[in-house]
Amino acid sequence: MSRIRVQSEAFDLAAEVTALEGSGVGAVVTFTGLVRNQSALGEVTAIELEHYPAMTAKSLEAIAAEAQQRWPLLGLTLIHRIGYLAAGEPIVMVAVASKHREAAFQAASFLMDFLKTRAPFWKKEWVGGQAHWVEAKTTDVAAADRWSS
Amino acid sequence: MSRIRVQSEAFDLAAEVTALEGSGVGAVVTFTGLVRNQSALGEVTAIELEHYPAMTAKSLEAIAAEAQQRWPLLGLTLIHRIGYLAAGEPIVMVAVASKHREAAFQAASFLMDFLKTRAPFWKKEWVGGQAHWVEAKTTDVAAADRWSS
Amino acid sequence: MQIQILYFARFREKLGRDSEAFELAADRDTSVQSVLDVLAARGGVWQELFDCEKGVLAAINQEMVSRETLVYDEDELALFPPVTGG
Amino acid sequence: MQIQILYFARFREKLGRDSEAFELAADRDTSVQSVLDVLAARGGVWQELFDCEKGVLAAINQEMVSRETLVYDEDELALFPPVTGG
Repeated sequence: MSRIRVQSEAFDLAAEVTALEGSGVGAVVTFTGLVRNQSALGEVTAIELEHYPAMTAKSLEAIAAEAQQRWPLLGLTLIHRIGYLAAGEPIVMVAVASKHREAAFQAASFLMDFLKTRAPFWKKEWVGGQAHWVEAKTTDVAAADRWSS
Repeated sequence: MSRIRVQSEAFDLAAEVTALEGSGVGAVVTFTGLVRNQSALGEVTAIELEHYPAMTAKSLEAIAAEAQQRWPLLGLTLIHRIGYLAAGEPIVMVAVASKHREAAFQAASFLMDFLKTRAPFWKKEWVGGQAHWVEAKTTDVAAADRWSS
Repeated sequence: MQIQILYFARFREKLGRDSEAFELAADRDTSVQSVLDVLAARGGVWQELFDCEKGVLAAINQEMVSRETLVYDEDELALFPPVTGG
Repeated sequence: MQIQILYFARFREKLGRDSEAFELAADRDTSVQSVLDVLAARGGVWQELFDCEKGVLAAINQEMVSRETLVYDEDELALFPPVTGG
């Protein structure tokens, strides 16, 4: 019921949403994360994404299973890109289908919070011809923590 | 900065999201509402949507302006369909672009709650060859109320 | 002094009309509630729809209003059931 | 008894390696923290990276673990900075 992919290629948001439509679905919420062209260090031309393949698969499955358990979902798609991505390109997408909107909004938000803090991806930003590892944000940790109460 | 449309034709989710991408955008959240094929009365074959055109325009502008004022958004699109729509067809879409994901999630959720309770649209469900006006849901009123605290 | 009343959705269907001209008394203020009272006093389906604490929303000149709001000459008063879009 | 340690991202770059075999003492339990202590004791960049309360995450056999978790023969222990995907 969860479709999970890690890939260097771009994804097709509309096709992913269409794949989730089906009997009983009243709401589809999507999140698309894009490479921002500005960081604290200056203008970002691109990012590079490294990951830990064996663990990525496990952790994304676990995050998806947790979302399915917490909310009555009718479909869940999670795609994370890796490799070299230019500014403006999509990095990640989450799409969640459910009967009513509340579950879809909550599950999509939950999945992103957990992706940001528990899935083994690391970003490097290219600024002025130099690559810098991105620091983790404490706001992301706080966002993930709110689901454990 | 807000793009608002009321139309009988279908919309193109991917094109709407692409139109929102731009400098500084790190997150795009979309909501798509679909005609569900089940209601309390039985199997729904289609719905019909009536609205109050002069007020629809004003109320959607007001809802969008309120979202723009509450969150630092970089783009907002709101499309509501009217007329006769078969089960499974999309009725409404909201797409919100921002720098960070929290604002996009919140604004999209807010817009849907307000659309459900303040915008002058009325749905009729076709079940077994007969049309029935849909009753408003108290859960929608409660959902909208949480933004006023 | 006269206002235009618009009816939508279930109200429009049950009443068999989508609008009417409505005369306002010149000698006192008229609220949305007092318009509803006049309509309900017509009896039958009018009473059924408008003699009702909940289930009737009102907009004046395309803005949602409460029942205490006053109506003025040439206003457009829309009466409709709770909305169900989205 | 031996485990495999994997290094990712900034750790991999700074250490100039992505993995190493690591011998466990046979006569006592070894926690993630005690592995970190041995690595930090190598000094230099090792100390800089691993003599650190925060900023080091650990996974054993691809599951996130705490520093108190024990490692066993043939485990895969991954060490990495806080994740920044999504």
